[in-house]
Amino acid sequence: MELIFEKTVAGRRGFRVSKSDVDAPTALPLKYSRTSPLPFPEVTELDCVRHYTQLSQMNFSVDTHFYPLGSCTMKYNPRFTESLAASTGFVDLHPLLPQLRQGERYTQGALQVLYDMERWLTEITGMDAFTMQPLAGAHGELTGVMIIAAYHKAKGNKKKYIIIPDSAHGTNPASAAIAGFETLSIPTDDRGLMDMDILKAHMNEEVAAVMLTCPNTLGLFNSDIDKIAALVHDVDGLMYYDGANLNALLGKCRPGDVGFDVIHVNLHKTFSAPHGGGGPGAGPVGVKASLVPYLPVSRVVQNKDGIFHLDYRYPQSIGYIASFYGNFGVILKAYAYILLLGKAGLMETSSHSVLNANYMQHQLQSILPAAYPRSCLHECVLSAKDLLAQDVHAIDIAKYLIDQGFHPPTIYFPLIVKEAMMIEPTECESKEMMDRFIHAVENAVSLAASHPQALKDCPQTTPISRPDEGKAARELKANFFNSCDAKT
Amino acid sequence: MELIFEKTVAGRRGFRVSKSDVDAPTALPLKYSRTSPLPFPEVTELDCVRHYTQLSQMNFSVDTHFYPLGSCTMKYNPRFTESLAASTGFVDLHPLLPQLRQGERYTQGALQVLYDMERWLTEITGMDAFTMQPLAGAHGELTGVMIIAAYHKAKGNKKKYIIIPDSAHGTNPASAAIAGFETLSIPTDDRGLMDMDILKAHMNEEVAAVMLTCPNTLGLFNSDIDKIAALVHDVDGLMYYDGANLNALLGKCRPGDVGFDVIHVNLHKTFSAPHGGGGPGAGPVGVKASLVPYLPVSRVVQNKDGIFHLDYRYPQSIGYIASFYGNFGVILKAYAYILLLGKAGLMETSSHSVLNANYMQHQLQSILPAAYPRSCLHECVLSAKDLLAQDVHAIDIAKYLIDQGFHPPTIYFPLIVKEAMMIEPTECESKEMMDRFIHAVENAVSLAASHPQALKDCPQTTPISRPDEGKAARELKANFFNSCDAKT
Amino acid sequence: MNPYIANTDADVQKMLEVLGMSCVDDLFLDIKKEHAPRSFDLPEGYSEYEVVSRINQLAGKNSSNLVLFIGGGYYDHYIPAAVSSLISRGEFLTAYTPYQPECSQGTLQALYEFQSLICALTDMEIANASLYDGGTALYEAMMMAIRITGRHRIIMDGGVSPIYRKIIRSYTNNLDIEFLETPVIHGQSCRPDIQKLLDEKTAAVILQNPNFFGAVDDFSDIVAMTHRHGALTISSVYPVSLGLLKTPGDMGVDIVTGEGQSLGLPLNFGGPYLGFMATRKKYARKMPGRIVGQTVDRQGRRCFVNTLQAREQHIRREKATSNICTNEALCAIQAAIFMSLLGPEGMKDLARLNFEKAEFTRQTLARIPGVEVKKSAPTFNEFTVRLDRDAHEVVEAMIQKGFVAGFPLGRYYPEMNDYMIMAVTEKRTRSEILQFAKHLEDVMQD
Amino acid sequence: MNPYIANTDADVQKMLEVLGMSCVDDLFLDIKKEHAPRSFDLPEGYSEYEVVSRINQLAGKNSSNLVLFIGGGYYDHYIPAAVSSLISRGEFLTAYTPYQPECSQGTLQALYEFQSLICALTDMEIANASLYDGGTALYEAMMMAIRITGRHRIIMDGGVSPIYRKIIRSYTNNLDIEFLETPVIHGQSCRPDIQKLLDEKTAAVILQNPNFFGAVDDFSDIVAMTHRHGALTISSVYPVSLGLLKTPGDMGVDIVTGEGQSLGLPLNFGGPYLGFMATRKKYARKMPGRIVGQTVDRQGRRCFVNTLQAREQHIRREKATSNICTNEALCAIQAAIFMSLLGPEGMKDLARLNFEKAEFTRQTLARIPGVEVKKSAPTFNEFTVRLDRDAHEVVEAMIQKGFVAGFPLGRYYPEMNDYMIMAVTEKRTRSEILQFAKHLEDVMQD
Ligand SMILES: Cc1ncc(COP(=O)(O)O)c(C=O)c1O
Ligand SMILES: Cc1ncc(COP(=O)(O)O)c(C=O)c1O
Repeated sequence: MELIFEKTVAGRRGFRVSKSDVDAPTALPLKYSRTSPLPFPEVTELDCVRHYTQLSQMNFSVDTHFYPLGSCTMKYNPRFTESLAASTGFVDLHPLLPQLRQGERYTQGALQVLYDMERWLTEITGMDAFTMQPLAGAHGELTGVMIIAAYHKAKGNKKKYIIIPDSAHGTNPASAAIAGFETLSIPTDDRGLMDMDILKAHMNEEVAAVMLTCPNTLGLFNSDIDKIAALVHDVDGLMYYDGANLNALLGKCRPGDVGFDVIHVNLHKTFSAPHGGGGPGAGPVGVKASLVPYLPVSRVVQNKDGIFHLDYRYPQSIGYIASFYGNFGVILKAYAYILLLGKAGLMETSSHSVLNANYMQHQLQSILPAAYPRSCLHECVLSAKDLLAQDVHAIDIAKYLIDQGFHPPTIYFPLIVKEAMMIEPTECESKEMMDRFIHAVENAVSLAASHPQALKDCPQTTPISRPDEGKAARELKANFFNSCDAKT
Repeated sequence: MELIFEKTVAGRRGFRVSKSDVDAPTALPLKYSRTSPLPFPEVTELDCVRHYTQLSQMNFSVDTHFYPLGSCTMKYNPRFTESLAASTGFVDLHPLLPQLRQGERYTQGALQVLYDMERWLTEITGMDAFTMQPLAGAHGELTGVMIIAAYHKAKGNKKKYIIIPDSAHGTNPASAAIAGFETLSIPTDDRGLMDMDILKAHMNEEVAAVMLTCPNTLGLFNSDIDKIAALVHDVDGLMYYDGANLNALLGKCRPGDVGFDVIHVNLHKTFSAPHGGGGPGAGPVGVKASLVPYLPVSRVVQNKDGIFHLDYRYPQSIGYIASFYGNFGVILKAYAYILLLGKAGLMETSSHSVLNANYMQHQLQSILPAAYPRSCLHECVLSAKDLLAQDVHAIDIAKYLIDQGFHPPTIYFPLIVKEAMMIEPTECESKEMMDRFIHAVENAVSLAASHPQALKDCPQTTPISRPDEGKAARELKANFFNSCDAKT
Repeated sequence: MNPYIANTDADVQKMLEVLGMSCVDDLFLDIKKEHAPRSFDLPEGYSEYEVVSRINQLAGKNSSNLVLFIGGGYYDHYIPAAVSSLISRGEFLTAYTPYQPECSQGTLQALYEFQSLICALTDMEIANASLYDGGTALYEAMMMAIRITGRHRIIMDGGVSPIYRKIIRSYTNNLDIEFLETPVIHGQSCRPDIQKLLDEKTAAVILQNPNFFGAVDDFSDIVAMTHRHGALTISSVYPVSLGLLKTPGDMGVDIVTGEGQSLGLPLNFGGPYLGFMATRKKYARKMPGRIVGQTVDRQGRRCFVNTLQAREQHIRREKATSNICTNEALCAIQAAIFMSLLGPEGMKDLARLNFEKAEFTRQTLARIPGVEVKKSAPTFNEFTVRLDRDAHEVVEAMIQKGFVAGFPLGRYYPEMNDYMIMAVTEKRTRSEILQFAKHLEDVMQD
Repeated sequence: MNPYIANTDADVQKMLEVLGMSCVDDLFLDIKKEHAPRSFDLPEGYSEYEVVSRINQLAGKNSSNLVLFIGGGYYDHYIPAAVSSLISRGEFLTAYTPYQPECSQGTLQALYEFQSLICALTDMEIANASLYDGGTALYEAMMMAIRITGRHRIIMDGGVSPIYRKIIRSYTNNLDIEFLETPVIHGQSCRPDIQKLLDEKTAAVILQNPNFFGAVDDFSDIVAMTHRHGALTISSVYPVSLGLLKTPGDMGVDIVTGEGQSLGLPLNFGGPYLGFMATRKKYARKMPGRIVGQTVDRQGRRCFVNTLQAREQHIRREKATSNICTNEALCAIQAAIFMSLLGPEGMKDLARLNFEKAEFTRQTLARIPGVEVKKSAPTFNEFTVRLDRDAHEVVEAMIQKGFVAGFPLGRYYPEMNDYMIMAVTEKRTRSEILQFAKHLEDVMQD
């Protein structure tokens, strides 16, 4: 489709700002003024509306398609949370208001949302305190690891390593490294869990923490969790919980009860804030009592008189980790979601997401072997490696599924599973939908045998066929004004 | 696509109402209670969102396609008018509030919108007063004709006929008939205007009014308008102006200045309220001083103290013609539109809609002859009759255009033009878009010669091909629960 | 300047050249000098932000935060967010009447679903794709009955909304239709009165359930009576109540109409609303308004089109069953989404909740001195209250306290100045109701 | 009960049968009894209407109708309605990161357009598809400069936002990075100070334009200085100002970052916001965050994909250029729609209008006794004011009158208790400004 720049006609206007109602003032000295052209598109509002409406129609989305993207918890995003987050009572609030003297009085509603959310997440996860500031899961990880570092520094611990299983999401080692730690990767045993012997072998006084996703990225719950915690705590190391998969455990198991010291939660997964094609998200971090002093400032506290305000007086705090109080608009959606579901609704979420995932795995594993054939939690990981014989890859199945009107599962993650296909149906999808999906996978696999090329030629029904990813990286055209040549 | 009913799974819920917070009261006697089943669909909110999102994507619309549907003024519908009309200050207002004693005090904002609109429309059209109540153009016609009848009754005139040109829209004769008049149809002369001699021949004391669309449905302005008015007024008949085509005349000519006594305006055309797939609309009616006493009640008046209120004390009024004060939500959009455009913007609207229509006609008439080859106003009417030789009809061109990504023009209207194609580009569309459309029509016409079947097979790119309209009427399946048999 | 115009000066020049003209005004030469506007005095244009601020100021001049116990046929129901969000999609909003079915299946199928839902709700065989509002729909039903029976006498029940009655009166002023009205009472329709008026000249009896005063009825016997005289029964209904109340179809009613506002449309100061109509299949060809019908395309795939268009003005012109063209399609789709979302259980729960809250309120108010709650008939979510003083005054006093207590009947029935009707929807919480009662008690004591 | 679950009891039974299990709990056997939650004390669920009312009550506890003269990097601009309406389309809202390009071209092309627009605005060669916010973006830029230069010393200009400085400090606490800061002054960056600190160990000089105190600058000379020492220049910018101000690209800046809130995003109490980053093409492979690149499909049609993913955590893991995964994609698309809608003229008009209103306010306030308007440097739409008393008190007093007068610098600079910064956007009308001045005059007289 044409780029918005290619729809430009000199002189066209999409929006007119108000006329000035003040007397023309002293002009800005030329030295400081823009002299270069500003090649924004010149289009009408209609052009703009048509362009982005048509673009939107080129997307698969939860609103239009089944989207069982493993590890991403693509559940339904309730509409009422959207309209609430757009209500003027919140959207027009300036973030510096509560930093004025007595300013908290003008943002009591917003501060209470943050305060309640911290309390609710604390209860849901079994931690002692939360900060709502981190802006995504990985940001939560970084915050958590910084807290861990601050803890060890304060105690004079000399720590160097963070232990991470090889099944972990890429953000875990990346966050650990950015915070200044070296990472030790522990292989996965044939149960699909972290290899205990190797873990023991690596455990030492210099281990700052172990980062675990639980259930892990294979969708498996690690029943050794308490043993692992004991090992780590023995060396005064800390247990970090990557909350991306919390959707499996609501009311079933609380990280705080089984030895975890630091946790992040993805509100844009478990608590149904929409993903927006990649963001924004929210990755609040929870900690146990011993780590509370290190939480980032500001913190939201409530006076005896019931007034909420921001408190910055925490000398040991790691400080600011974001400009303000978190992605408030995202937090508000999760707030409304939790309030609507309530305790019982949250527990049902896990029960049904796990039931659906197991049904998927059970029906599919006769066609594509499960990476670790045992009952899973909220997602299952299959392997398409048997199809390599016909030179068919997981990606070919994925593209076939697109033509059948399904967004493909996550593929090639976790890295430890060959030709991995990671399927997370979520609690929101119906049995009929899953059956249709299963049927489509069956067809794909039989095509792999009978007519593999048919899979290689997928997708056919989309606006484009398979892109040349190599060319994109080689020629790197990421800016229209540096790649006009490549127009078509 | 499946019907929402076909997605039903017993027990599924899309929405849960609040639990009752009051003590269970006396039950309703069985005699008065529903005992029959209520076969509404049982689907989740996600099912519902997916269903209607996917349905919406099966539509062509102004937001997605060029939509030059003649006589319908498919201009761009500004987004800000939508968000304003959704603002709680208006949507939650109960219509009976201003009918309470002192109740007008609680709806001053809404009443002012109605009051201002009446004044603006009065100025735009050159009439003396307006009512905002009629809910669509045809409703305005009926209201107008009722006012005409009341006028004649009050003066003791014995009137029987309403004169309407054969180029008129179907609602004109229908409205006249429903109000109790007989209609006389006057043919169109070779200028594309009402035949003056025949008009004169039909003019007599029993003529209550002449209904004219101006510019008429051929897009032509009748410069005899004052002569016609004189003829009608001579027999104490009245001139009715069908405002569907007012988009051509804003600031160029005011019906009230050229002899019209009653007028309706389509806010959902000239003033950019969206059409919503067929409605809602708004068809306010304006009258000259002599007819003011007959306007429907309520009327919005302003006290000396500036307070607006509803006045019902008009003994000669035709009474209530709708439940309340008009389609307020629609009126509010037009209100915002007029305020944004202002005087100059409105005048430009007509200049550019007329320029675009003439450009279209000029470029196309070499391919398809104009019904009346002279410069038109906001729309042009071409005839595809020359293609009948190849057994190609206007509808075949229309269906080809759909495959090219254009909504077709209005076809087979006005009825007096053989194989009519009525094109109204509006002021909002660009020259490039019109050129693309023109090019597509060229291709269609050459295909008609070279390969007519290709046109007959159109459209191919839509979710469905041409439907069997005869079957629909013969078998009449308008209710799923009476036509389950016909599922596919 | 008009920001929605695409043409640049250059575009204008190019087009004028093509047209061989020097300026755009040359295109308006058919308009004689003396036909130029005598005046065109309108506001200067404003920017979007300026218009938004002005209109928000106007919005601020409305009291939109009053707690509503007022109904009269128009009710303060909660609208699920999904309804508003789906109906605002541009593809629904900015399409025209689906004249080209191949590129309008979205609107057509949604309207077909609406018709089917209305049939399911009312237990009728066929419904149209919407009329303007509940009042004009009732008028259209009456005209339809006259067409069907060829008779010209109408019996209007005393319980029919005074607003609807006024509308019907104005439309028929010029037509030779004879109206007979049964006395206005707060209870159920008075059978003997109707019986007295019924005869072989009667085209139809027009009823309403629940009636304007809130009384719930079962019209089966009236229908039987009516049919014995070869006349039709028309009933106007409140759709939300049909989650709980006996259906018109079940009663044998011939033509059902109603105001669809309660099906997911905001009160919006009176519109856009939604008139609907349903009847027996045998009367379909006499029905006004658009009808979407099912058929197949060339590949035999099911699809939908506007059908029986021969009834309509664009074909039939002066002989059409109605002059309606633009209707309330988007409101109909909005109602369809609302009904689909609620489903059978949601619809029943909603109706029951309305009933229960109203009963609770009735019982609570009954205890207040000076307030007499009419119990002559069962009610749904609205009921008549008699006060020991002018209801207008009471309502006025209660508004000061933030409650719209009800609608004083004196507004339409001068002899009933001490009566009002009160509506209680699912949105009214127990505490709102109790607070309301407290304030009302105070007011009644003053 | 959870209304978003599709499974009916019958569905559950069917699935359990297939699984050969008797109840869902059997699926959780890996969780030992002793690992069950010690407590799970949460609110009972509510209906949608109940939640909406509760949250609207909370919204009512915020003063959202104050007239804002407060900025500090976050501005009260008008957002055209088309922006909000397009960005709320479900197909944008409910898609994930575009891992499957064939069914994600909508998001991918929109992000490619965003990147191009940011390049056009800043005069840089390449931009990424967003970072969390303006503060973390500046931190990422610093880390990037360290990667590029292999050096570990950073010179932080005194004009950089104290909020950003705090963020950078916390992130680098554990890393061996040396910070040198130039003194905080209200005017332009002090060249000699920077000069003094610059040497062969310097990785980058971090600047901001306009700076936190509102001063507008041209960094060309600083860039030259910096390059002479083989160091990089990083500048944080306020995008709306670039409709009027000399661009960082023009100054030769190496890495540009900024807060994108002003590009069509609401203030939203601090988020979601939009961090952006642009640089020279030669540094692309060292840049953090997603990059959408252009390529062709098998038919040679242009299309878009996430590219240079080898930089990212899901491939590079601990060696990635950043740990970012979820970013602010939807906000980036929102900003792209905003910029496309405004176009070059709209963007310039907007910037000029902000400048003019601020100048007008500056001149108006200058006349008020007790108010000293700093004129040490040209400003854009924000400037520093010195008061003859504690700015906190003045701001507090003005809020009572409905105006947020500005941001007291004492909050971050204890020694500046009598200073505040004031922002004036295009939304402030002449009459608001004059009223504001009147009230301020009164307050200063008390
Ligand atoms: C297991 C796991 N950990 C961490 C993350 C990172 O979360 P975010 O994308 O919100 O930064 C993800 C998200 O994909 C994940 O799946
Ligand atoms: C010329 C003309 N007159 C009257 C009407 C009827 O207006 P409405 O559809 O609003 O009832 C139309 C609408 O199509 C029309 O084009």
